[in-house]
Amino acid sequence: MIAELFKGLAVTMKHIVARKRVTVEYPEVRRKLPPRARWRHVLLRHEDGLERCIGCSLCAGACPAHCILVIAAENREGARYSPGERYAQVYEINELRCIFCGYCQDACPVEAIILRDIIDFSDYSRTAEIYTKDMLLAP
Amino acid sequence: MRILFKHLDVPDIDDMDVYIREGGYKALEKALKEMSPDGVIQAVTKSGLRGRGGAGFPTGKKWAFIPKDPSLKKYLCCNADESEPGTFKDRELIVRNPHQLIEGMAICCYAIGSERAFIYIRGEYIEPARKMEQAIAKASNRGFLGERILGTDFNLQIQVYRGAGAYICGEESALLNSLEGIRGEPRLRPPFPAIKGLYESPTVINNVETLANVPHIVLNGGEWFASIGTEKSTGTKVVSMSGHVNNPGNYEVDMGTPVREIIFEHAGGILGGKRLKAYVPGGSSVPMLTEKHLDVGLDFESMLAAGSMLGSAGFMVMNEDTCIVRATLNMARFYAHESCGKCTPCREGTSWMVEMLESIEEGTGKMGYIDRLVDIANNINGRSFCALGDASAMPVLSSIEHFRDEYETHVSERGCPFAGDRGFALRGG
Amino acid sequence: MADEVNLTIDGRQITVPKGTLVIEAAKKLGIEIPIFCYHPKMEPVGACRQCLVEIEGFPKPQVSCSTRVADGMVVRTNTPEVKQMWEIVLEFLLINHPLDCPVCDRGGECPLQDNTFRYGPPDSRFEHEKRHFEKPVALSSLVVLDRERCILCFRCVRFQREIADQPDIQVFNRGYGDYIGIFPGRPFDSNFSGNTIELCPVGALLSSVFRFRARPWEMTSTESICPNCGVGCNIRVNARNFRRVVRYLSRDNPEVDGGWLCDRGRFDSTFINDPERLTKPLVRRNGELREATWEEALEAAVDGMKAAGLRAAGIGSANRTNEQNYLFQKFMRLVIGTNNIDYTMEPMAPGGTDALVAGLTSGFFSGSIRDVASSDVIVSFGSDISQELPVLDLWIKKAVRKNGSKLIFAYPLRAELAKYASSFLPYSYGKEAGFAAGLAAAFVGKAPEQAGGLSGDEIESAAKILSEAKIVALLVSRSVIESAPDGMETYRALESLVGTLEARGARVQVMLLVDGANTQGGMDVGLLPGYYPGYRKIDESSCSEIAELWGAEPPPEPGLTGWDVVREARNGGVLALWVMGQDPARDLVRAKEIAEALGKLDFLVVQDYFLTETARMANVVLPSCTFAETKGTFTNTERRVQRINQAIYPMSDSDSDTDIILKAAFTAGAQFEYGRIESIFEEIARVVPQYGGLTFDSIGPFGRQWEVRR
Amino acid sequence: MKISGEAQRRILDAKTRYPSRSSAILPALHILEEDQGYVTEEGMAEIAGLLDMPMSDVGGVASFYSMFMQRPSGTYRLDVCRTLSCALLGSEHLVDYLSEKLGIKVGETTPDGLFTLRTVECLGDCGKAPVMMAGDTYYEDLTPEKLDAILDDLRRKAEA
Repeated sequence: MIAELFKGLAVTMKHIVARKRVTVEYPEVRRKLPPRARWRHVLLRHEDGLERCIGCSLCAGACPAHCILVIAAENREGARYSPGERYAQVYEINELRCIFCGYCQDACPVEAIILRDIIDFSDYSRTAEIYTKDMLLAP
Repeated sequence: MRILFKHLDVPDIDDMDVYIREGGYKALEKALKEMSPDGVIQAVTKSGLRGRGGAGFPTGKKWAFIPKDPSLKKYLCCNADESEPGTFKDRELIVRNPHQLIEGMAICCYAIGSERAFIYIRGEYIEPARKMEQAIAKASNRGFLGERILGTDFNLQIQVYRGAGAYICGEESALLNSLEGIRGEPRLRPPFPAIKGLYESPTVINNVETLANVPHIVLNGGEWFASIGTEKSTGTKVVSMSGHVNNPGNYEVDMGTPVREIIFEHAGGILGGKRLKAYVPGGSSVPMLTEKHLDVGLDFESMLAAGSMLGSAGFMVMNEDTCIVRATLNMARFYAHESCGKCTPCREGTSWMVEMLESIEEGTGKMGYIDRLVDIANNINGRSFCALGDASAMPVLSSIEHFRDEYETHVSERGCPFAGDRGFALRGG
Repeated sequence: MADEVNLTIDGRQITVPKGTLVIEAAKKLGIEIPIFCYHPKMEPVGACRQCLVEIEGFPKPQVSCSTRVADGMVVRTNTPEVKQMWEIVLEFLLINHPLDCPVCDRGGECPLQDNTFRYGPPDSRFEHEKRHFEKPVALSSLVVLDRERCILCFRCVRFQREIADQPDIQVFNRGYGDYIGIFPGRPFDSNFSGNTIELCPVGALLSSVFRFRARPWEMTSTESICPNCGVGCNIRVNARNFRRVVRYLSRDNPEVDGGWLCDRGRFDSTFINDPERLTKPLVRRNGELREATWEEALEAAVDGMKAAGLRAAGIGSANRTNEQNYLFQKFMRLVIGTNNIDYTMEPMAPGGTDALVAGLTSGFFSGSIRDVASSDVIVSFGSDISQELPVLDLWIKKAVRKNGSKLIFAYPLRAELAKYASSFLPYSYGKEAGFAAGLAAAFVGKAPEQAGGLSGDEIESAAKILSEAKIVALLVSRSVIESAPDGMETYRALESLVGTLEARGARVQVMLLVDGANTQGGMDVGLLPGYYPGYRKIDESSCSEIAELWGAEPPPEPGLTGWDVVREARNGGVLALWVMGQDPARDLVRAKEIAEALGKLDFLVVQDYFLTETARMANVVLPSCTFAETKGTFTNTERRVQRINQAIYPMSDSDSDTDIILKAAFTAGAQFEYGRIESIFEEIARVVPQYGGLTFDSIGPFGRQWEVRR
Repeated sequence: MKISGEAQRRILDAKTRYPSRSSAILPALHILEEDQGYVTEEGMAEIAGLLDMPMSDVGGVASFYSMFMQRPSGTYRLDVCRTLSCALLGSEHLVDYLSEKLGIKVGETTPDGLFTLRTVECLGDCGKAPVMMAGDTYYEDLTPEKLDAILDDLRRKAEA
C-alpha cells in the first residue's frame, strides 16, 4: 500500500524534475509553429514593389465566412498600384470572422494573398480586427 | 484546239476593227437577230460550258436560274478579280482581246435580260482596266453597246469597277458586297445571287474566261463546243504555267490533256532540267500533286479523281530543290493575309497554321505540330463561312499527305534540310 | 398546314412555322446550341460558326443560326462530330482571347466562359504569341473597348446599324487584324450605345460607369422601372451589398422596350449613391439651413404649412411613384386643406388640362406602344421622340425601316426622326391648333392655303399619306394639348381627324405621349388642382364621393395650378409651398420667374435627394429616397402600371417619400394608416376607377395597362 | 489637307455612275489616294460627306483593302510580289536586295521620300515572275540588275 503511494509519487516527481516543460512563456518565448501554419493574411508585392493584388474579388467569392471586402479601381497614369488595369482600392478582412480555411489563397489567380504564421493579432475592439489594405500589405 | 486564243497571232486583235475583220461581233449579231434569249441559254447549256473561275458550275444552268420576270432588274457581273496565286489567264484575255469578252458579256446579258453589267477587275490591274474601258467606249460608239444595240431593242451598259486589293472579292458574294460599297466580306446564302444578288436583284456572276467562250459557242453551236474536250468537261482550258518551268505563260489546251504534256511540252519542262517535285494544278486553293500524277488529264473529273481539283488551272510547278514546308508556309501566309476575318475558323485558323509552319521551317517546331496542322486544317475545311477557308486547308493537307517525311525531317533536324535557297533561287541564279 | 413544317432534331419531332431558324426550333425543344453572333432580335450573320450542326443531306455542317427549317429536315446536335466542332470553334476563339477573366467585368456572366466550361476544350494547343492591341480604348465617354477580348461576333456593329441606325462603329482592317472601332476623332455618339455593352458576349465593350465596380456574383438584381422618361423601360437594378447601385441592365418587356435601353436611362445610376445626397433633415434657423432631427423638421414643416391656412400649395412629381403622389395629394387635401396641387409648375393653356382629361376619360387616348409596330402610318405630333422618349424612337425606326410603315412627323424643329418621315411638318410653335385643324380640314378635301405655318401643299401631302392608311398610330405629345395655346381646339381638331379617318374604315390608335416616368400616374392619382383622384372634376358630387372613400371631406373648390401658384406667390396669394421631388427653381425655361416667386414665399418645404436650387431656398428640407430604395408603381405613357422594387437600403437618414408624408400626417395629428406600400396601392385601386381591380400582384413583372373604355 | 476641286468633281461624278451611291466608295478612295498619296482621315471624312455615307463605313471599307495606304508613303511604292510563283523564282532575294540598296526595311520609306518598300500578295502576273508593281506599272522577269535600272529610271522621273 505504502509502496504504491511512493511509486505514484515517484512518477510525479520524475515528471516535475526530469521532463521538459510544455508551457512556454509567451510572448517572451515563442513556440515554433508548423511550417504550414495558416494565420493572419498578408498581401504580397511584386519584386518591383507593385502590389500583386489585382482586385478581382475571387478571394471574397471563395470565402465561406464572407469576411473579405474588395472594391476595385483602375490604375491611372501616375497612380499605379498593380500591374495591369485593375487594383484593389479597398481590401478589408474581418479577422474575427475568418475561419482560416485558406480558400482565399487557393482562389487567388495571382498569388497575392497568403496566410502567414502571424498569430498575435488579438486586440481590444471588434473594429480593430477589420484589417485594411495597408495593414495587410507586405512592406 | 484554240478557241479563246484563236486570234492571238493576229496582230492588233485588241483593236476593234481588226476584231471585226476577224469575224468579231458576228456572234452577238446572230444571238440578237436569230436567237431568242432562251435559245442562247439552251445553246450554252448544250455546250456543257462550266464556270472557269474554279468551281465549275454549269454556266447554262446558272443563267437559267435567273427569274424571267421582265419587271425585275437583272445584273451581270464579270469576275475579273483574278487573285488566285498562279493564275494570270484573265489578264491576258482582257489585255489581248478585250472585245471577245465584251461580246460574250453582251450575249449573256441578252440571254438573262440584263441591261447593266459590271466588270469587277482587281485593283492592281490598272492597265487592263484602262484597256477594257477603252474597248467598251469603242464598242459603244460602234453600237455594240448602249441603246438599241444593232438596231434591236436590246440595251446594255457595261462598266468597269476596280477592286482595291482583296483576294476574297473573287468570291462571288464578297464581290457583290465590294461592288455595292460595303466591306468585301462574303454573304450568307441563301438567298443566292440568282435571286438576290447585286442591289438585291437577280445577278449572274461569271468568270472572264467563261464569258469569253460564249461568242464561240453561239457562233458554232453548243454541239460543236461539246465535242471538244471530255464528255463532262467540254471545250478548252487556258492554263497558266508558272514556277519552275522553262516556258511560263498561258496555254490553251483541250480539256482532258494530260498534265505531262502541258508541263513538258507546252511549258518546256522543268527549269534547269531538274526533276519535278510537286505541282499545284489549279491555283493555290487546290491540293498539290506530285510526279506520280503526271498522267492525269486536265479536266474537272480526272483532277478530282487524282485528289485535286481543276480550279482555275493556274499551275505552280516546283522542282526537286524546293522545300515543301517553305512553299506551304508561303501559301498559308497568303490565306492568313487574305482571310476577310468574318468567320472564326478561317480568321484564327489560318494564322495559327502560319505560326506552326514558321516554327517548323525555322527548326523550333515539334513533332506534334504536324498532326496538329492536319487537325486545324481539317477543322477549317468545311466549317468556315466561305470557300476561302476550305482553300487555305488544301496546301497544308496535301503537302503533309505527300511529303510528311520532309516535315518530320524539319522537326528532327531542327531546321530546313535543304541547302542554300531551298528552291527559292533567282531564275538562273 | 402549308405554313408549318415538320422536322426532327436529335430524334425528336417538332412542328414550327415556315421560315423558322433551326436554332429557334431547337430552342423550342429545349435543345441548347452554343452561340455568339446569333441574336434573336437581329438578322443572322453566321459569322462565329459556333452553332454548327449536322443536317442530313448537306455535305458540310451547317450553322443553325442562319439555316431555315425545311420539311422533313433531320438535324443532329448530339453527335461526337458536332461536339468536336463546338469544341474546336471555342479553341479557335480562345487562341487570341486574353485569359484575364479575373480582371474582366464580364468574368462570371460571360457567354464565352460559359460556353467554354460547357463545350470547350480542356486545354489550348496554341503555343504562340497572342494577338495584341492597344487597350483599353475609350470609344466614347461611356463605352470602353478592349480589342484583345473581342471575338468579332459583330453584334455591336449590327445593333448600331439594324436597330439604332446610328452606325458610329464598324469593323476596321481585315482578317487576323480585324477590330471594332470608330472613325478617328468621331466618338461612338449614339443614344443607344449602352446596349452594345450588354450585347457583347465577352468583356470587350465595357461601361465606363460600371467598370471595375463589382463582380457579377457580388451583385443582387432587382426588377424595376427606369425613372427617366415616360416609356418606362423595364430594368434590373444591380446593387452591391444592398447598399450601392452599380448599374442598370435591360429587362426585356416586349410590349414596352423590346429589351433595349437608351443611354440616358442606362447610365443614370450614379446619382443614387452620390456622396452629395442629403442624409439629414435640414431646418432653417437664423437664416441658415441646419441639420435637425426628423421630429423637429416635420413639426416645423407642418406648422409652417398650417400657418398659411388656405394659402398653401403643393407640387408633386413626375418621377415619384403613384403611391407617393397619391399620399401627397391626400395629405395636401385633407391635412393642409388645399386643392392647390399640381405635378408641374409650367404654365398651362386655359382648358388644356380639361382637354387632356377629356381625352383620357373618353377613351380617345387609348393607344399603346405596340400599335406603332402594327400600323402602316405613324403620326407623331409635337414631340422630339428621339430625345424625350428614346426607346419609342427605336419602335418607330423599326416600323419605318423593317415594316415599311410611313411616318408623318410634325414637330417645329428638324429633329432626328425627320429623316425617317415620309412627310415632315415643321409647324410653328404656338400654332398647334391651326396645324391640327388644317390637317383635319385637308383630309375632308378642304385644304387651307396654309395652316400652322405650313403651306397647303405640305399639309395636303400628309393628308394624302393618311388617306391611304388602314391602321394609324397617332402619337400626341401632352404639351400640344396641355401647355400649347388653344389646347382644347387642338384636341377637337384631332378628334375630328380621327373621326373622319375611322369613318373611312381606318383603324386609329391614339396615344398620349408624356415625358416624365410617372407624369401619367401623377395625373391619374390626383395631382391636378381641378380634379380629385381618378379625374373626378371637382364639384359637389365628386367631393362627397371622395369624402365617402376617404372618410374625411376634401376641400370642395378647385385649386390653383402650379403656374398659378407662381403668380399668386408674387402677390401674396400663396404663402407656403410643399415641393416633393422637383426642382422648379432650375426649370429650363422659367427658372428666374419661379425662383423669384419662391423667394417671396413665407414658407417652403422641399422633399428631395439633393440640396437642389429649390431646396436651398427652403425652410425645411426633408431627405428622401430614390426609386431604388423604395417600392411602388409607375404608370407610363401608354398607361401601363409597372412595379418598382426596393434594391438597396435607404441612404443614411433619408426616408421614402411615402414614409415622410405618413410621418408628417402623424405629426399633424391626422389618421393615415397603411401597413405596407401595397395597402396604399389597394386604396388607389379603390379610389381611382382606372386602377380598379389592379393589385400589386396582378400587375406582374411586366405591368398592366389601365383599361380605357371608348 | 482638303481634297482638290478636281478630285471632288470626279468623286461626285462617280457618285452618279452606279445604281447606289455607296458603290462609288472604291472609285472615290482611289481618287483620294491619287490626290493625296494615301487615304487621309480628312479625305475619308470628306468622302463620307460627298457620298452621304457614315464615316465609319468609309473607314471600314478603306482599311479592308490592302491597296489603300493608311499612312503617308513614298512617291513610288515598290510592291514586290511574295506569293509562291514569284517566291520560287527568287522574289525574296529581290526584297532583300532592295532593302539593302535602299537602306530600309519592308514597310519603310526612304528618307528622301521617294520609295516605300512593301511585299504584296500575288499580283496575277506569275508567268513573268518575279514581278513588282510600282505606280501603275508592272515590272516583270526581275533581276537585281533590272531593279537597278528601274530605280534609276524612277529617280530620274521623279526629278523631272
